[in-house]
Amino acid sequence: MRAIPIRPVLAYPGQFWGRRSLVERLAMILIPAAMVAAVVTAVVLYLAIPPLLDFLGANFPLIRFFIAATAILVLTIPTAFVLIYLELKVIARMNLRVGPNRVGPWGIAMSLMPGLKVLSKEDFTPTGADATVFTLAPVVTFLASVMTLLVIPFAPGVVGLDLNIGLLYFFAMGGLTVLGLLMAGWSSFNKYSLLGGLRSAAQIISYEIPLTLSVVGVIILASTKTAQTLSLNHIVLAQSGSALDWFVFKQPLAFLIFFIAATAEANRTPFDMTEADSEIVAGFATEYSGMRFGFFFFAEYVNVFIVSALAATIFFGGWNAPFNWPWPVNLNAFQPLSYGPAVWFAVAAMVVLVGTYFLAMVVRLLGGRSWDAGSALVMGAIVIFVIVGGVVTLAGFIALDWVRGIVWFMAKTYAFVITFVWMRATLPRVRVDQLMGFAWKWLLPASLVNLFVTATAVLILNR
Amino acid sequence: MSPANILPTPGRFPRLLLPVATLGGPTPPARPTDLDAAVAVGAFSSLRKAIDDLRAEGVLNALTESGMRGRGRGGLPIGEKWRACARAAGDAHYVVVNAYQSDPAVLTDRVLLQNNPYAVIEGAAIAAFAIGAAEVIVAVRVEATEAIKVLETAIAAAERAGYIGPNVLNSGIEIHFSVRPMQGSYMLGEETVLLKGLEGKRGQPEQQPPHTTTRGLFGQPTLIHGPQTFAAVPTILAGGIAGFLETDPRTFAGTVLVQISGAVTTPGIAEIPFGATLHEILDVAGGVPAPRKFKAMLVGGPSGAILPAEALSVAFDHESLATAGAQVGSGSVVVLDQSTCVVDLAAVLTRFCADEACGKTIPCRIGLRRLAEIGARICEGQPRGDEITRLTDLSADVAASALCDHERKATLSMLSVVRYFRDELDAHIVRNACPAGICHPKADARAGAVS
Amino acid sequence: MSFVPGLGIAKGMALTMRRFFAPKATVQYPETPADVAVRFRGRLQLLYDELGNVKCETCFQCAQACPVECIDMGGFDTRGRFHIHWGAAEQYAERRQGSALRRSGRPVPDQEYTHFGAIDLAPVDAILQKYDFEKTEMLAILESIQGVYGYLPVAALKRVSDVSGAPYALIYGTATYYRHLRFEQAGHVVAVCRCTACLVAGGSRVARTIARELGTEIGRGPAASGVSLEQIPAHPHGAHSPLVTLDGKTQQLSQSGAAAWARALAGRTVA
Amino acid sequence: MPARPTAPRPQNSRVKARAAQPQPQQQEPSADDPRVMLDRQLGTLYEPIPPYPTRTEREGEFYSLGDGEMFLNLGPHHPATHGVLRLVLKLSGEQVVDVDPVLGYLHRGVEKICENSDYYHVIDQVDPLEYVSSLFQEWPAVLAFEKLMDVQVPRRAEYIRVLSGELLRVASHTLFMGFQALDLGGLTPILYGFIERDEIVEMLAALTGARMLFNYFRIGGVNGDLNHEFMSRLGDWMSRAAKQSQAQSALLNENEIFVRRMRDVGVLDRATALRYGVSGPNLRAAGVPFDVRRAHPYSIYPELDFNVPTRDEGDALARYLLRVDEIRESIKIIDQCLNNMPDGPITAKLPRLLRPRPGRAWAAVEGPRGMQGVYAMSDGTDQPYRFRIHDPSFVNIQTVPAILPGGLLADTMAIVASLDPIMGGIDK
Amino acid sequence: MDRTLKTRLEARLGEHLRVPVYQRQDQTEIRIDPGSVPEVLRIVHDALDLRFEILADLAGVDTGDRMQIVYHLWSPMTTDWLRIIVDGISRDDPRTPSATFLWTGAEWLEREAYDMFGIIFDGNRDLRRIFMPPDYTSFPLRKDFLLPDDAARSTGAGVRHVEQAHTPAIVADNPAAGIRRTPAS
Repeated sequence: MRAIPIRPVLAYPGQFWGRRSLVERLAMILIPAAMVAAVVTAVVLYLAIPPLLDFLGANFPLIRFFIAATAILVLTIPTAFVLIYLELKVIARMNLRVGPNRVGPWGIAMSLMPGLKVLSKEDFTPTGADATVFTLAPVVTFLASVMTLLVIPFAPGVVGLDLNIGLLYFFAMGGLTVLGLLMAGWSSFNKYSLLGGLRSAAQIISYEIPLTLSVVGVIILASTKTAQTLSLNHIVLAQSGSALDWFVFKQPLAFLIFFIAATAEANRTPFDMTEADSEIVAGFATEYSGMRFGFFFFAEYVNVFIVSALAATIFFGGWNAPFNWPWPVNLNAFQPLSYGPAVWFAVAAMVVLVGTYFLAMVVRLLGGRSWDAGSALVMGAIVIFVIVGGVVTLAGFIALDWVRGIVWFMAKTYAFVITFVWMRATLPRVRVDQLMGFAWKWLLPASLVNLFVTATAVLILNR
Repeated sequence: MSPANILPTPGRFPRLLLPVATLGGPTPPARPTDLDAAVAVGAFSSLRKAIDDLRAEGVLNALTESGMRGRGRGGLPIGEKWRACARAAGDAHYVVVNAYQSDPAVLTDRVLLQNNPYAVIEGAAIAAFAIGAAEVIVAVRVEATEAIKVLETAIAAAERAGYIGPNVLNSGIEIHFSVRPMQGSYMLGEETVLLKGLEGKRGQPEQQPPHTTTRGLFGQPTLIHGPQTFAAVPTILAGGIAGFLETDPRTFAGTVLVQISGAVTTPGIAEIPFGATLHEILDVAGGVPAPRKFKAMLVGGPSGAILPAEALSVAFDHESLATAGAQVGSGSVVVLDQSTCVVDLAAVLTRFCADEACGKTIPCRIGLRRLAEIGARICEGQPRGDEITRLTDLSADVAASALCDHERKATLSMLSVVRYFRDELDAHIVRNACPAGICHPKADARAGAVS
Repeated sequence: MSFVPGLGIAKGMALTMRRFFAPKATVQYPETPADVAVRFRGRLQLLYDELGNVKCETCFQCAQACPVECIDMGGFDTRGRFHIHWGAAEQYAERRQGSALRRSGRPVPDQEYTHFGAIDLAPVDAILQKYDFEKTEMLAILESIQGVYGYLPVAALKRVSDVSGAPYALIYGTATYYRHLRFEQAGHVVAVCRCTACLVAGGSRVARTIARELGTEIGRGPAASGVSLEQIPAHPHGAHSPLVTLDGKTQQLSQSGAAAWARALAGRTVA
Repeated sequence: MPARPTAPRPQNSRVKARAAQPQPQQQEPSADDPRVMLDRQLGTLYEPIPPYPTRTEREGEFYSLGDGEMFLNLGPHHPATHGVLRLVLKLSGEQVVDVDPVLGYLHRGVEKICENSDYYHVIDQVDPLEYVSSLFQEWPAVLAFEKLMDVQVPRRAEYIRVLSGELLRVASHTLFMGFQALDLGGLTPILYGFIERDEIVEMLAALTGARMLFNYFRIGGVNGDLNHEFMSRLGDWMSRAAKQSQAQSALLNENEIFVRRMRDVGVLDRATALRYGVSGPNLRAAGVPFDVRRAHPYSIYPELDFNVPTRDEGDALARYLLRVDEIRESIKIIDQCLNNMPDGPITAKLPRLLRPRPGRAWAAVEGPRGMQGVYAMSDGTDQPYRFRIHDPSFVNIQTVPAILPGGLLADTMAIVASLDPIMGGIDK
Repeated sequence: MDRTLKTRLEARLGEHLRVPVYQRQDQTEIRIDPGSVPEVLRIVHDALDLRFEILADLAGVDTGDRMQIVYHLWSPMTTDWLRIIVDGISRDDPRTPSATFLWTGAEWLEREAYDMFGIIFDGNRDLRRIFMPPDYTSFPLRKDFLLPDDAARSTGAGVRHVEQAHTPAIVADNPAAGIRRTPAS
């Protein structure tokens, strides 16, 4: 039977733009824009460098603050993606499911997809909604929660702005998020969002008080060590030394209260009344879509990160290592810069190329037929980068103390994040009135008692 | 019985004993489209009589009493069919003349249209008047070019003369004729498939109740007959009921055209009254020439049956042929002599029916194909064990679940071989030998038994 | 509820942590096939018969019955005829919207179907004008299109479907049913007569040998050698039987001579 | 083709009808598709107050708002209403003052369809009603027809019916536990519920051929006999069935938050339950030991020994825990069925065309949600004259306006979930 | 077949029964007039030797020339189902007393009977349509219900083919033919 030649049918002509997929559209916009931007910045920098340098020299702190603020703002987005992916995978594992593993290797890109989806969806203002309040609400929520990161010390030198009233600033900003939720709830002209907004107001306000009171205990303890008791950096310094110096062992009840109040603050599971899916559909965010919903979505995950960061800083000694490294390492013999950039560049290239090729062979041997040459090489490259990265961080960990600080800080914070996700997987939702009753009848008296006990203890011991 | 008295046809229905040789020649002397000559002989008088005094009711009653039967495969009395179509409610009524002779070998309708178009036109006009239809469609094969030419000139002449057209015999009735050449599928011969073709749709038969008389073309009541049936109607109205009955009491009213071919001295088209025996038909064509001996007769076209010599006494009408396991079908009779292998012929005929099936019902589409494969296996000499039982069971199933006549009658050829030529079939299956020497490559290939 | 307040929650959390490390229940469906019960009634049946060819007869009953015209057929049917379906798979919505527009008579936005091979659509419009866009004249329309182009180009069929509002299944159903309508340009045509008289005279054996030599079946598309084998619709009176014609001219063939003739014919056209 | 006047071809009546339609006024083209016209009255767009004068006393009493009260439409498109149930809540703040359930969003007119289909066809018409446990919908239909035709069902068929029925009851209750937790916000129990239910449903697919709408019971028996695949899966499941349901309940039964949310919520006391005609677990949780398998024994239940668990509190937690106990009872029944499964035919001899004697028959069966009943009337022809289906969820949902007022909006979810309604059965 | 139940019923409800108690397999059937419904239900529910507490089902039936309401009741005192058929409700003005005074659960069952058959229950506080939209005009389960006529009245104005208003020939000339009038016993 002769095979009749089937003419290759081209894509549907006409409507050039309509036919392109999302990724192609983004590429066609972003790549030329990036090239133009690169050229422009190169020209500007070349022209403006000399006057720029002396301007910088003049008022360095302002510039430093400006850089820190943008860095934090920019860093929250990837942390949000990491948190989303973490939550997807952990809850799936606990549900005896495998979780996303199709989009990108091991489903890594799965957390990017909601971000892209939220970017490309139309953010629609419902009829009857109060437009200005409706658009401003997500901005208030997101910014309020992001700005609190400014004062959190990630590592010995690495902190946005070392305010001496850091803790007070932190709670002031934390309180603003509730304003955003209320604005969203009220302006969406939808009964469900109204209920969601009012619930969030009641919940966060009634948990604000035990939260702050539990932290006052820590402040009293910090006063024994440093003068600037509200500055987070000094609180962390107050906890230096071994793990036993951490405030959590001195303030177990305060930590418990803080943890429960923090879950309510971040609207996490036992207390996620504001976005109770089964009751009020999506709470205050019912009418939101597109990037506005994206802000709420990220704000929620950034909140989780912030609360766990604060818990790690105050109660678990921030960037302090649980135990000191027993063998002192002196590195003055090793002067990395002395060998000059050329040598480093050659070594790096050699390592990467040989590594990729060698690992590609290993992958082909182990993986068998299913791995064709191309993907084996890619896999080899990925693995070599991971190894090199590991070695560099390990070197940094040993050599530089701010790297060590960041590693310990991130370990503690993500331990808390995982506990929040673990609670979300397991626990059902508390009813609104039980939630309020628990805060006023149990947490508040407990935090007052804890305050009294710490105060008397400090007085007696330090006399 | 000499051919003369076999064909006592009253009046104008001319005898058409035309040996094949003359068919291809110029139109016979009497120019068929000469309206005046035809009117002189009495054309359109029945139409005038029907419109003026008989009225529609009268026409229907006359037809019912005559007991006239349709010439087509069904062979049902046409009186009730017309009355049902007249009574059926619908926006518009249609009359369709089914001159699409699907059997490739048979030319009877074409010859009738070429030689006597006015009889068909008048019959169709009477039908249109009786059921109140304003449109008559004549469906003809595209290959019958002269028949189309003759028919169109006849229609134009009749319209000019006022017998049909906007004002029929200035009685205010409107009857329009149109000739529709059709081609492309063997199944178009079947009623409902032809209607689908006229509607421009895929030609697949419809469930018969509701009959085409209530739901036909475009869902409206439609009356469909072959040209022979329409041609006989004027004779009935003109000659009156008696005209037919006294000619040959043992037959049904009217005569039918039969195409005789195969191993006969003068193959051609003969017009025989219903009820004439197969023997008479054989004699009309001059019997089998001397050196070859008569073996069997294929009656009914591709989905007909192969009858042996003993069955020659069977009368040529629907009921008695059905009892003999055959059918009137397309009106073709093929005479076979000793040189043809009956089993191979039956297998090939089933193969033809399987290929031509429209594929709507599964037993027809797949069942006939399996039957053809069984036939092919028997002919090639690799029969499986219980071929005959499987053959008969499968044929019974295919015929039982038939949606149209093609499926119901397609199995007749194999069944007739099993019934009448059992010994030859066993020769093939058991001894793997073909008495006629055609089937197996091993048999001594007698070159070109039939050129 | 146990007396220790947090115990119930702790037990629940312990269970989920245990399940975190337990083997998972997900079945990666496309990679590991789903183990469906033997007696499961949800299997697809209408696929292949024991000889391996597709059971579907492409009789278009389903396509014609589908209200949203989303059924689309392509490939070879049991009679070996190849159906070109509409080309690039339009999005479902577009066709749905398109056919709704078509049925309402408004023109469908995307007019030029050049990717099926550009043909001049003017004659098609003229033909449609002649039959005043009547769906019931579809057979006549298709025949006149074949008269103009020599075959039925898909672009012409789509044009007819758009302008006349006839559902695509009606057009395709009719085009594929009638034997004289073709989808490919017809090269040489060998026609064989299969009437009863020819069959008796051994016509089927001749047809079978020619089919084997040319490598095609009766009614199938053109064979590798560009020759297509057709069936003569009616046996012209007085013609010799078994009757074989090449592009209309009758050939004097006996059973034995047929094979050699066909092989020569196939050889000549291919070379 | 000569152009000639033909009879008018039949005009498309739909086109004529659409053209004749009067165009409604004050409309404007919508933004995204100018061809679609939207009418502009915004005001009445959102209010659930019916746009027509109130027709009955109850409707008038409900649709009159007090001060500080508002209406809230819960459904029909809502994540937690178990299908298309719409509850119009009258709220003052978060407190529910009154409820008016609105049904009919899933009404297919099954009873009318059954009146126009023959007796075999009725069985698969009845499956999609209670789609989570469809065997229990087929059972009363089949029992009623057997009563009409005085058919004696062989013992093996009865045992297979009980076996597959009880298996499906376990699957249905496991799913209920998952949905109850989902409505209270827990994400994991629903997954564990589906994993277990899938195991049982695969087993039933091996026996009956379908996973959800089985169409397995026949008048006078069942469709297919036990096969090896079903028995091996059943044996494997039985070995760990008890332990699995224990683990599942451990996750939630003692969880303080879960218990605080369910304790003393939606109390349905004994008197109101009887007055409303509630049946099944919801009634037994109110202390009334009415179980059709014991109260009006059918099939081979008299020979099986199992007890009917009852609780007295009648609140959502009691209903939940009662269903957990019922799973244990069903596993006991399955065990007994397996041990003394008799041999013999699985269907009675019946003519192909069923024409039962003219008469009436009522049959009821204990389904996972209550008493499933069928009242079949036959008039001697091959089509049932009247086919009345009684669904337990229809009556259970009727108690919602009685037990909901007083609770909070969050309790509505807990209470409706604890009643375990299936909208297919309610709307028929 | 609980024979004693028959005697107990005849003893209590002697004058209300229109036909003798009919018993078959596990069901006992009595027929009463619409007028005596409250009384019979009260007796059957309260009498100590009857105690039919649970209302299993309330169904509407259209037998072609008259309407019926069928109650199914269960009692701990007997193994039979009791079926009370309220017979003789006229087709054009179907009225019958409601059973909500004994079982509030009957409210929705009666709403469904009203929605499907048009039977009005005196005493039911909330007799509205339960499945059909509020502005629906016809009663679908009645035997003389014709989908095309109903659809033509509907706002959809019968766009689809099946909804086009046409009366099949058999019903056109004599409307009674449309109702399947086989005498259900």
